[in-house]
Amino acid sequence: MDFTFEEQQLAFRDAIRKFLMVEAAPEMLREIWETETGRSGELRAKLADQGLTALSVPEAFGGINLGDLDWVLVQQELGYFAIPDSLSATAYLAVYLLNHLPADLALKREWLPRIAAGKARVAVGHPINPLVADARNADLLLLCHDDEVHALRPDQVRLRLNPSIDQSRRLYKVEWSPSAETRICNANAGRKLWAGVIDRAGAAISAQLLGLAQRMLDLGVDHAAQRKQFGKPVGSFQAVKHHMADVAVKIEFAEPVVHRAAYALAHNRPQASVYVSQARLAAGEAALLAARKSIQVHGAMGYTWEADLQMFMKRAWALDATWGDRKYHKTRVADFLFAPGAVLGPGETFS
Amino acid sequence: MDFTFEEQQLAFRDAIRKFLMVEAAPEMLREIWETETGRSGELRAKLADQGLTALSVPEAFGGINLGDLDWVLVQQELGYFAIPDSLSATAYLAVYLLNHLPADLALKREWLPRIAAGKARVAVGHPINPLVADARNADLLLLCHDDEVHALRPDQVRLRLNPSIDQSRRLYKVEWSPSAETRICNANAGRKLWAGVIDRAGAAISAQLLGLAQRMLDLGVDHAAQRKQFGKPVGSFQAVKHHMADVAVKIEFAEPVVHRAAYALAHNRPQASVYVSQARLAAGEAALLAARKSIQVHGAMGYTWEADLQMFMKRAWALDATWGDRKYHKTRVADFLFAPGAVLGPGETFS
Amino acid sequence: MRLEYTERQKQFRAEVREWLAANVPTEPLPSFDTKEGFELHRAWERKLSERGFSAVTWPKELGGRGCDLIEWLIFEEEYWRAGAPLRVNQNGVFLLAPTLMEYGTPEQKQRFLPRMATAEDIWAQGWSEPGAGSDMAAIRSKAIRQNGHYVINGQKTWSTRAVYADWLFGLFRSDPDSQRHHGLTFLLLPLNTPGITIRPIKQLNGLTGFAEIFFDDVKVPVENRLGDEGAGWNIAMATAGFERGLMLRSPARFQQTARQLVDLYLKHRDEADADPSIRDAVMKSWAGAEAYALATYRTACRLAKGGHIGAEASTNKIFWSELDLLMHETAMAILGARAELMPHAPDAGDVGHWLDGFLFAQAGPIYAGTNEIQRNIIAERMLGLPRA
Amino acid sequence: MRLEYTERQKQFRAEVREWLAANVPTEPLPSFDTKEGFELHRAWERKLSERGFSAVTWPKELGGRGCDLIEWLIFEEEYWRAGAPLRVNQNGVFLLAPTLMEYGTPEQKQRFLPRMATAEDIWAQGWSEPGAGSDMAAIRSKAIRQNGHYVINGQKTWSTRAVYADWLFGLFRSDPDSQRHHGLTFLLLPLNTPGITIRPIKQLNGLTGFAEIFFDDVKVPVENRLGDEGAGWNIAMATAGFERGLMLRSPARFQQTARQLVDLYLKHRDEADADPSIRDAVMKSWAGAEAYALATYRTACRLAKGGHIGAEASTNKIFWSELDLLMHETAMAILGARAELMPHAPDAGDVGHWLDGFLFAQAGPIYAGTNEIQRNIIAERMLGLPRA
Repeated sequence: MDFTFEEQQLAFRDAIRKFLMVEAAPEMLREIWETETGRSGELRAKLADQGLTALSVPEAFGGINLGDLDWVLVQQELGYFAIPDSLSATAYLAVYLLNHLPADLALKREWLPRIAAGKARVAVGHPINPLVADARNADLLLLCHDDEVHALRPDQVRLRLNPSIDQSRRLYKVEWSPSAETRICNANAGRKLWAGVIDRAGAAISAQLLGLAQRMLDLGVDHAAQRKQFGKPVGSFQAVKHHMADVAVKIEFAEPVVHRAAYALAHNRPQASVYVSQARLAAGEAALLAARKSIQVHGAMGYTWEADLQMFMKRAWALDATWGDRKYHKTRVADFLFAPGAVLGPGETFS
Repeated sequence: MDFTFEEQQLAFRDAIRKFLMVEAAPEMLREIWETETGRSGELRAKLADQGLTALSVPEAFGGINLGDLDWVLVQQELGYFAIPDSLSATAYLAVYLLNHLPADLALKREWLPRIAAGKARVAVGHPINPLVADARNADLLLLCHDDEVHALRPDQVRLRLNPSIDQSRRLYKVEWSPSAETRICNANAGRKLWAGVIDRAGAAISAQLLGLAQRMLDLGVDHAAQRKQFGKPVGSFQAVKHHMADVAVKIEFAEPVVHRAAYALAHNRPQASVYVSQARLAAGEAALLAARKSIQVHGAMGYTWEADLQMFMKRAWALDATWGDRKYHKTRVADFLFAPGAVLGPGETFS
Repeated sequence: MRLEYTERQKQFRAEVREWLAANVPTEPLPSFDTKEGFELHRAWERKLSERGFSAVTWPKELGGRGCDLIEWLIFEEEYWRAGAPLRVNQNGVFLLAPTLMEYGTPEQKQRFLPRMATAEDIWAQGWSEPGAGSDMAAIRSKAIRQNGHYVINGQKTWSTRAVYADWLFGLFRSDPDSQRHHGLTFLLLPLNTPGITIRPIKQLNGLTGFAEIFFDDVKVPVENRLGDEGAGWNIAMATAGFERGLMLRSPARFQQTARQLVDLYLKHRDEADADPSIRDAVMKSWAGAEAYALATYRTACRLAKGGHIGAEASTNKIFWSELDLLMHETAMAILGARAELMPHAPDAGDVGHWLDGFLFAQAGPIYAGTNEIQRNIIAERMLGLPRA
Repeated sequence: MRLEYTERQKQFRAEVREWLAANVPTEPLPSFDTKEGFELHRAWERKLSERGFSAVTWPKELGGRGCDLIEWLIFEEEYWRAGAPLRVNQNGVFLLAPTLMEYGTPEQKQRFLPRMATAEDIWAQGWSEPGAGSDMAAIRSKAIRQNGHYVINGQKTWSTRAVYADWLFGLFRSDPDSQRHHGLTFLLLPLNTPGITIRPIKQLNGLTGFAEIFFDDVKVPVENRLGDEGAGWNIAMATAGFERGLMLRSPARFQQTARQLVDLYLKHRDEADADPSIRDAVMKSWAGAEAYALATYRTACRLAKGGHIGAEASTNKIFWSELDLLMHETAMAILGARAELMPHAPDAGDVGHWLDGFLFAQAGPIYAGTNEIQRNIIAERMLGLPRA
């Protein structure tokens, strides 16, 4: 029984954090978000240099073949620095799909090396989301149709942009026609694949929500420590302290839940999906509370565009409802919890 | 449109308050509760002198023939001073039943004057409560059987005491056999009568819960103002202030809801039952919050038998689930709120 | 107690309902935080004023309808029920006007109020400063009297609607040596006075709902002073009282939202019940809006009988701001993945207004005195707990 | 990361499960806040000690089993799962013992720990005083050294289990001129020492779970001092750290309650769903208990790798106490009118234990440092916000 990460996992996480601290400062993200695509090839290249795009790609295709547990720590950082969806969709979800395709080596050979090298963006679309993120500047779209997996080129889809309150998100309504030519996996195998994608998206988003919650907490604490009212820092008022403490508690008890979910995915535990939904709910609660408490502590500043807080609040609000909203994840938890003979209670935490 | 009480209603309320302040001090109640019946004939006689037992009794039977709206202010005081169930069951619920009996003048003539004079206790039993309060020292029991109303003498029932966490409550399992001889009202008329009883019990309990909430708030504020920690009154700490303020807000917005419910009963408004259930939920929320916050502000003292707080907390916990628990009252609200074509929104507050 | 409307009140309701049915724009106006929307809202206020509806509680001779508070509540109920436009001049009509009526000279009332009723003048408020938010007494902007004028230097911020408004009312320090609440003076000035620079502040939704205002030797004639020199604090507190009190948020607004939330829930019921907290929150929302309406009617009736607004100002502020959050968070939960779509997103359908309301609700517990300040006020003034 | 038990751990679990199955009393023992129940619980502790189960984390030679924290968690899981009796000596085993092991002399360990393991000595704690609750540094009870003894005068309160316990550990002011944290000394003394008067304090449920202790020239030999004279505060803080930290509330306790709550909900499902907040609260309860278990395993593993308990002590305290309230409030809501019945009420059926738990849960956010104090600690020590 060891519920800690390996030294090199933590070291990699720390390296990514240092890197993003410099390369993904809020003012830079704001610039990128003003652009039409909302994406920066330059940043993507740098992320590739860090190895992020190659994380799940098998060595045979130029990757470093790491798994869900390595990703979860990275995802927390992606959340903390509000890195847009495209990286995770391409390097984690799309690669998972491609890796697990029954056959179709050609497709793997064509795309996995380019993804690993940071030279390709892949959009992943499933009906659980009404829209597809980053469909516009994707080089490849992997879409779901009746549980089948279809691979489409940009010229095979029609896109309609739908602006989100989270400026970092680029959502598109995708119109396309499934055909034998676009299908790369049938419904039978596809069903399992898409379930795996939804769970991994769930783990990724839980971890990002955790990171976002931590960022909003840090911003709230910084503001409270500096901003003075009635002659002293607002952070010295007990009500403000307790707002921030409540957020810290929520994060403290959401993180291990997220980590268990990632472990369960990495080891194909039977209850992995339930753990993922539990993680989504715990991390979502932490992020929503962090948003509410941090804006409250910011006062009127928190309601402005200038204060960085808004970037992270809006992203938390948006992500909490993607790849399954709270209704979806509560249903999955309830189906497990209230099933006859559910295995619960002391001693069953890791069964 | 006038949402205020008449001067004499307020004056009567104030008189009752002054009276109970002296006659129902916590130490006196504690003494009474130690007795086997948990009731004091002496106190009942004094309450009768104040006219409380005659409130709803028609003048013809020696009463002062007042209604639900007069009762609601009194009930708040009964709650504030934790006056046991028997008074309200006898003088409000039983009198309502007797007043509205289709005929059976004999029964009215026999009991209403004695009730008005404070010389009789009546227990009222309905399946909505698994047990009957104060069945032991009742001179008459009015019980429900398949919506019929039955009147029983003490020697016609077998009783089993069930101790409640609220020492002021005397609950009994009542075993009895309905017969043509005990029936005083058939099911058809009875159905309407019992509905009226449940609604009036609801109004009475909402008002009592409000009074209890106010009492617990006052006790919390007193304690916080006196008790010193870290060299100053705990009441000067912002966290403690905000606990108490939250309770004050809940009470402030529960009270008018309770008053509307009483008005709707007094004027047979079509939505009276829904308003009563809304009042039960609002007042219950206020009382439960007051209990939690007040014990928190009391610290370890609040967890003791000596501190008066416990008397009011326990009563609030118990009353909140009698004559319909939250499940029951939420159902009644939902049935109204989610019915097709429900009349809601601006302008419909008094329709 | 009599919870029924009089015939006169019923007739008034009928008149308002009929007029609104005939006049409310069929298409929602663009936000008044845009130049175009602002002027369209100004035109709407003028339209309202033709019937005295832009300021129903004012005396007729000043452009109102002479309504009492119950009639005001009736008007608000019909107004929100009809889905009429937001009130671009509410800072003037609901915040400044009551103060003007109490402290203004006859000349000032004649000069300012009729033009306010017709929205020829739209007013912004100048309370907060960078160092004076919750702590309003920390105001530093100076207004030094020099032969018949006050010369203003300093900065105001969070001035709602100031980007497009015509006039400003605010507090300035007329005695440079004074501390805290003393030496403050209440001034009224046109926002086009030379020396004024307005910097719009972009808010969460990207629009410029408020602004910073910089004063550089801005000259304001003495006759634009409201009340006595140095008496500004008490006058402003009266306004702040009104702001937090009865008129800032009429219950009808929340009853309308609650009703729409019930409809939204029923429309997505099967799906929504997968998260049982939603159904419970919808019930709490309706009950909360009703409770707020009832409490407001009660306060209105007490005032009619000569009572005063006390801590209700603070309890109201906390209650409606938390209710508004609950209702919009619940709507977001029902909408799920669609909740993030901007109102103009092609696939947003008709639910975009929930996002607008959700964002606006975030400001509720913060502005007009944070809820933390309100809780302190309740604890200290209403419950008598000792100050720290 | 490896979230699987080793063979050794699995064998230990099997051993514990088997032993408990064979030895846990079939009938629940009477409350240890009664004289009879207290002695029956003492006997149970002795029974446990035969297998080293009364203090599994202690070294074997002191009467324990030499378990690491993971094995302790496994033991607790099996213990709660089996519905075994509450631990009458937990103040000694979980609060005092770790401190004794860290600060005690070899003689003191030999003298006190084995008798603690076998429950020959059951320990009460003497921290709080009438004027020193949350503010423990305000201790005024004096222990003045006089030739080989400390002479204690003063009063302690909220001393859990003191009514029937054998020994007391506590903090006393050995330097009469000292202030606050200075000049305090940690002493161990038999509760039957002449000069001690114990006044039981009746708690919510009517039982005397704690007591006031009055000291009148009570003589305690110097060898009963733990650590140096005047060093009491730091030693006590270490204990307080443990108390609020890992061992005061093992996750298994809450996982067991959550599991029982799920069963209770399923048993009354149709009725319970009339209040949709119940289903949501049941789900939150399970998720909360799981989260608490996971966080505890994580902390245990970090400690095993040489980490230290930091602010977890405070975050744990807040989390489990609020979770315990949620679970029991939810059970009360499900039970409705039956919830008020005392466990011995003839028609209470088998649900009386929920009321007991509900009452006990009320103390959670208060004792061992109120949750307000814990939030201050988190904000100041973990988040670095400025002190008031």
